[in-house]
Amino acid sequence: MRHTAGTLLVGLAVVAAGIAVAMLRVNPYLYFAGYVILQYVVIATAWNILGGYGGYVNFGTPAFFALGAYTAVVLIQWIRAPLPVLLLAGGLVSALLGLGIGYLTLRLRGVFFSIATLALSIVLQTMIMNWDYVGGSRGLSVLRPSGPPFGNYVVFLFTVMVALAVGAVTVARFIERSWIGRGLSALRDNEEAAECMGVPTLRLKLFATTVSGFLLGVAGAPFPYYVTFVEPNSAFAIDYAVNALAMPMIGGTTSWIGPVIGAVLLGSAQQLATVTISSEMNLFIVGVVLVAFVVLAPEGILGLVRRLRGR
Amino acid sequence: MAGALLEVDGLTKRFGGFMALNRVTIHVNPGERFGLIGPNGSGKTTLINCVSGSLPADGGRIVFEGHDITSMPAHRRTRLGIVRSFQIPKPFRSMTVLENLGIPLENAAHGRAAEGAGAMEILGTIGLASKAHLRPAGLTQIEMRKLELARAMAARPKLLISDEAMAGLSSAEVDDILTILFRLSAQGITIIMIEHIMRAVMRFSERIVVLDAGERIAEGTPDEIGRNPAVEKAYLGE
Amino acid sequence: MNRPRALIGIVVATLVLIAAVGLIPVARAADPIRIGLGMALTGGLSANGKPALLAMQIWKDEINKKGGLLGRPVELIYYDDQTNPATVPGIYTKLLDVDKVDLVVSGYGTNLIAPLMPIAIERKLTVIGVFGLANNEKYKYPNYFQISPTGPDPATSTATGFFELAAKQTPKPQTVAIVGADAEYPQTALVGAREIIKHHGFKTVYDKTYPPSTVDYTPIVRAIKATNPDILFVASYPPDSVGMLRAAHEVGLQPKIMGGGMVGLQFTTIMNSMGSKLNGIVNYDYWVPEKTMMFPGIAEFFKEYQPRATKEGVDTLGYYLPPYAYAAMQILGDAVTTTKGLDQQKIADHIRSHEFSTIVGKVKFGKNGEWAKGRTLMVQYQKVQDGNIEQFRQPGKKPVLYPEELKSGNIIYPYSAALK
Amino acid sequence: MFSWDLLANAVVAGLLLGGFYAAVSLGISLIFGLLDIANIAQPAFLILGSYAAYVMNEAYGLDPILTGILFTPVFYLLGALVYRVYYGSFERRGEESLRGLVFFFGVLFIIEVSLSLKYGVDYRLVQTGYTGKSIEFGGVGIAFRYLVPCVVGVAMTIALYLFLGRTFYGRAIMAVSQDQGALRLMGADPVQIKTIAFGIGIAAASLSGALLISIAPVIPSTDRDYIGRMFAITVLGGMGSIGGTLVAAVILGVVESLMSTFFGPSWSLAVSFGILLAALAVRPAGLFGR
Repeated sequence: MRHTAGTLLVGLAVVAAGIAVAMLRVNPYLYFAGYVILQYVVIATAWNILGGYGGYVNFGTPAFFALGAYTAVVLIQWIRAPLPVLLLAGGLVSALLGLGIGYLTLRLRGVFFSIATLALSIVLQTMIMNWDYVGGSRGLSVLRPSGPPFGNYVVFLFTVMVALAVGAVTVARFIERSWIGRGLSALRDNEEAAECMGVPTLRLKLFATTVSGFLLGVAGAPFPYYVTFVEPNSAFAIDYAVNALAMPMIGGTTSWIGPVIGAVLLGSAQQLATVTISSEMNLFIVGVVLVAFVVLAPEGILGLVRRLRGR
Repeated sequence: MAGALLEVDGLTKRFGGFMALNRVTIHVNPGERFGLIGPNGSGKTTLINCVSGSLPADGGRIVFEGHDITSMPAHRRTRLGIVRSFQIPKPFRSMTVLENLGIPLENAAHGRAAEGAGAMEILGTIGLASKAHLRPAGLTQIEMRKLELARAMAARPKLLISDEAMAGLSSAEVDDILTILFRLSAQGITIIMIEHIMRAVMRFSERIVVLDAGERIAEGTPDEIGRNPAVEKAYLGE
Repeated sequence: MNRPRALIGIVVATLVLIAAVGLIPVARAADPIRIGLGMALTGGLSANGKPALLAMQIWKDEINKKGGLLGRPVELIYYDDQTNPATVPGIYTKLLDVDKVDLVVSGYGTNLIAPLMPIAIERKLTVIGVFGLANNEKYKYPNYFQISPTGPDPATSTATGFFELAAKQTPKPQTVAIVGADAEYPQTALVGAREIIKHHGFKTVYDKTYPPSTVDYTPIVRAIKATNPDILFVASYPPDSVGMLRAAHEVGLQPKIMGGGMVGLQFTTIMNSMGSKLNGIVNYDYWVPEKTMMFPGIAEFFKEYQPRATKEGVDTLGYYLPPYAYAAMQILGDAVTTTKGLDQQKIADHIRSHEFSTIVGKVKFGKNGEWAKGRTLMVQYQKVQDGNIEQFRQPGKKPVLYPEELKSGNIIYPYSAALK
Repeated sequence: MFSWDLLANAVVAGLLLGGFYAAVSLGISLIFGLLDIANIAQPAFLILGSYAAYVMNEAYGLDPILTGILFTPVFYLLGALVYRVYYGSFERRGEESLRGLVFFFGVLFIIEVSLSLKYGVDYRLVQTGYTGKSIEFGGVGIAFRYLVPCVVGVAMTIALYLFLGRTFYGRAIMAVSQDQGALRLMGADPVQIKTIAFGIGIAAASLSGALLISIAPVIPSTDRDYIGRMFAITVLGGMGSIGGTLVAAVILGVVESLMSTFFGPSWSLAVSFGILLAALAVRPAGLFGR
């Protein structure tokens, strides 16, 4: 109980700090960079619930993210729905897709599951590309609503993302410390043994894919207002798939803090590289860092820290 | 047969065109020490996979304590009290020995015991208490087998299915495991032992069923089985 | 429980670091005029983005040699947008708020200009767009200008000239097939084409799109051939331009006129390796070395551009995008010099109301910030030989057929005649 | 718009494309299908092969296929090296799956970016003597640009099939994927066998990359278009079944071609992957799975 209360307090503190930062009106660039990094915190955390805890590697992250974004686009086009509705709807539609891939796990394990999610992403992207209402392959400009509740719109979006990140991390932390998280670890280690030890594996997998899908969709929902222009290639960018996987790996997949560290480190490194050195070098560095990490620090930064402490 | 703990009735299982189990019927009574033997590929493991729920049956019926469990998912059978160990140990590698026991305690034992005490108690009786905080990678072969049994016990079984828990162990180690199984039996747990080590099965079982090529070919006390010519033929060929 | 605390330490330290680096503006010379932009230096559009950037750098170097603007040196600050629209808001915010640039120009391409529009509007910036198609149609922002000569109605700009040429031929072609990639530019061009086709009263016999990652174009071309069109209008990006063209040769598809909006056939590497297969194609273009296109200053520009491009490994001839990227900077520079300041509104008013002499000719902006009068060329590849890059530097290989006032050669019609 | 003539042409074009897809997928069929190594960097090696063919063609006018063959030893060594690193870092520690995947993602980026740093981002293509030429049999046209890769692809398939079935090392590779015990009985070292298999898989990318650039223009990031296709074909064909790979490749090729001809090319890729999804849901082991 003390833990939960503590988490809640920390969470509220972070949100408050986020709002304070928003109020301070520090350099606007930081909001943009911060938004992207926080978005990756949500994505990495969401991915890790299924991939890190449950051991099911989802290559289809872009599909979930884009589904959230495009659900928002549809609602904006249709009724100019307010942001909370977009978040909820984006999350729910993605959660539904998550539930769908959850049933795939009935038959598909390991790399087969990963490939199925990849295929899913391609099929979904083709559908979006051929749907004119959301701009098809030409993309669509989205006008931001005038008059955000406070600050300018980007500051507002940043604050929303702070709250989403805190929410996602809280959910992940809750799952990790409950019987659900322990059950997921058991099925990651050995699904058959877990089932035979009384773990309701199917229900846990469905839960994990749905929650993971929901969070990925929520991360995508504000995207149209952030970029103001949505087109399939950037909404379904392979970057999301790679980062969703790489960030938890770099941070450490066994704990909620791992994806957060990974997202903050890799996300800021990428932001920095974009505005300092060439992007080619940026990608190159991501490649080298990835290889170096998995070879030299297989348990991520968390593992490194643990090793340094001699545990 | 009224009063049986487990009734397997006309169980059939096919893999493609291959008939792995052909209308097999066995009954296991409460508290019994039951042996299941047969040559390689005779269908023993398939049978217990069907009983524990790892594989769906193609025909026949499985009844446990009067409930038809034929199409029940494995984890619910475990919760009812059918618990198995694996021939090749399948520990949860990312967890310590103690945490390994936590999974069944939390998921199958209906929270009947507080996690720490219950798990430590089991580890104590089985002789793994000193390894409680190690990961499975740090265990020896015999310790792995013991962990497998300990984890099964943590699920508070009414029926324990021990799948070749002694294969590859030394004679002293076999005795060690046998002692543990006898003690469990004394606590009132029904045990099905699948084993290749004849000495162990013969000593342990009150009743034995022999499978060959997916069919039940014999049933009886260890003595009767030992003298059965059909069994000898199945094992030695012609 | 102090493991998380240590880690939170790391996280905070990193955040502070990026805040620090993010807030330190890039090093600068003594009080220069800073012009900021994002440009596609990696990703799908980088093959054009890099030459465009080079052209802008050449302008900067030349203007600095002449003493800069308003007596101050000019500095270009650019970041790679990775051909990813999602990076654009961040890049321009950094340019404006951290690097404190005085002026901005857009990156290359419609998709990368689109996310810049709301920022420009919110901050009342003057923006010159580089090859954006109809970016301002939704916003109608008065301080946006666009440098490619697509004219007041960008969607139909490619199709207009192509179908006008087709309609003038005898015997007049009747049926038309249109095909294009599932991507931004081709889709817009197809929308325009459908409109123009209706206007001319042609009969459409085939109208389909294909995904950009298609490997084999033969089935598409064969399906088109089965409909036996007189006119084939293709709106494609570089890899599919090559794929369609090769498949057309293999299948023996010979409509009476073919081409239209094939991006990529203007690029040096592709022209060089496709060689004689280009013959007969009637395609849009923006600049070719024909006598009618020799505006003042353009020869000097290429004299500077081509050696540098060869050295940097970007488009060697540079006829497609670079002169226009350079012209965009010329216009911006002109406006700054004439208005004697960096006031965004004054600069925009000046650009809106004046005509400019640039290396791509006289430029006057009109509706939605597009060229007041469109000047999308239709050229035909004629007598092109294989494996000779030098031939493209001479006039005659790509004579201008349209518009009338810039015409420098005659169409070879039908297509099959040009293959001989 | 339907006609038998179109149908015949579409099927033939699909068969030819399928042969090329088989060439592209063979390497991954070996590495992923038989060795269970999810080498997601395989398409990057493919593009590396394309660039090798391009460079040799520009500099010496070499035919891309000749270059592809000439470079197989280089690629083989490269593959062996990558496998050794992979083995030392992951497989030996028994933690290959997830981390291995990330490792190969890293390799993919490194290759891709190295190429674009060295050769830029322009589309590169190669003209061969047979590009643009075609022959006709009773109304069915066959373009050499696809015929040659198809023939090479089928030849590669047959060669690999024979190698795996008829030679000592081939049988050892088959054994390594099924039964490590049997392998030890053969007196072979599993790591050495896997190194050889991995090397061959990468060497195949040299040749298939050369085929790729003789068909279509290539930029360093073209590899991303092939990740899905390669793995789809391998899985659809049944893991490690060389014949299955060819059949799956042909199915994908014919489906794409028929879709393009009759229904609208826009959906061809989605339909291919839809088939994969359906196949996985119904028969997870693929068409010819073990």
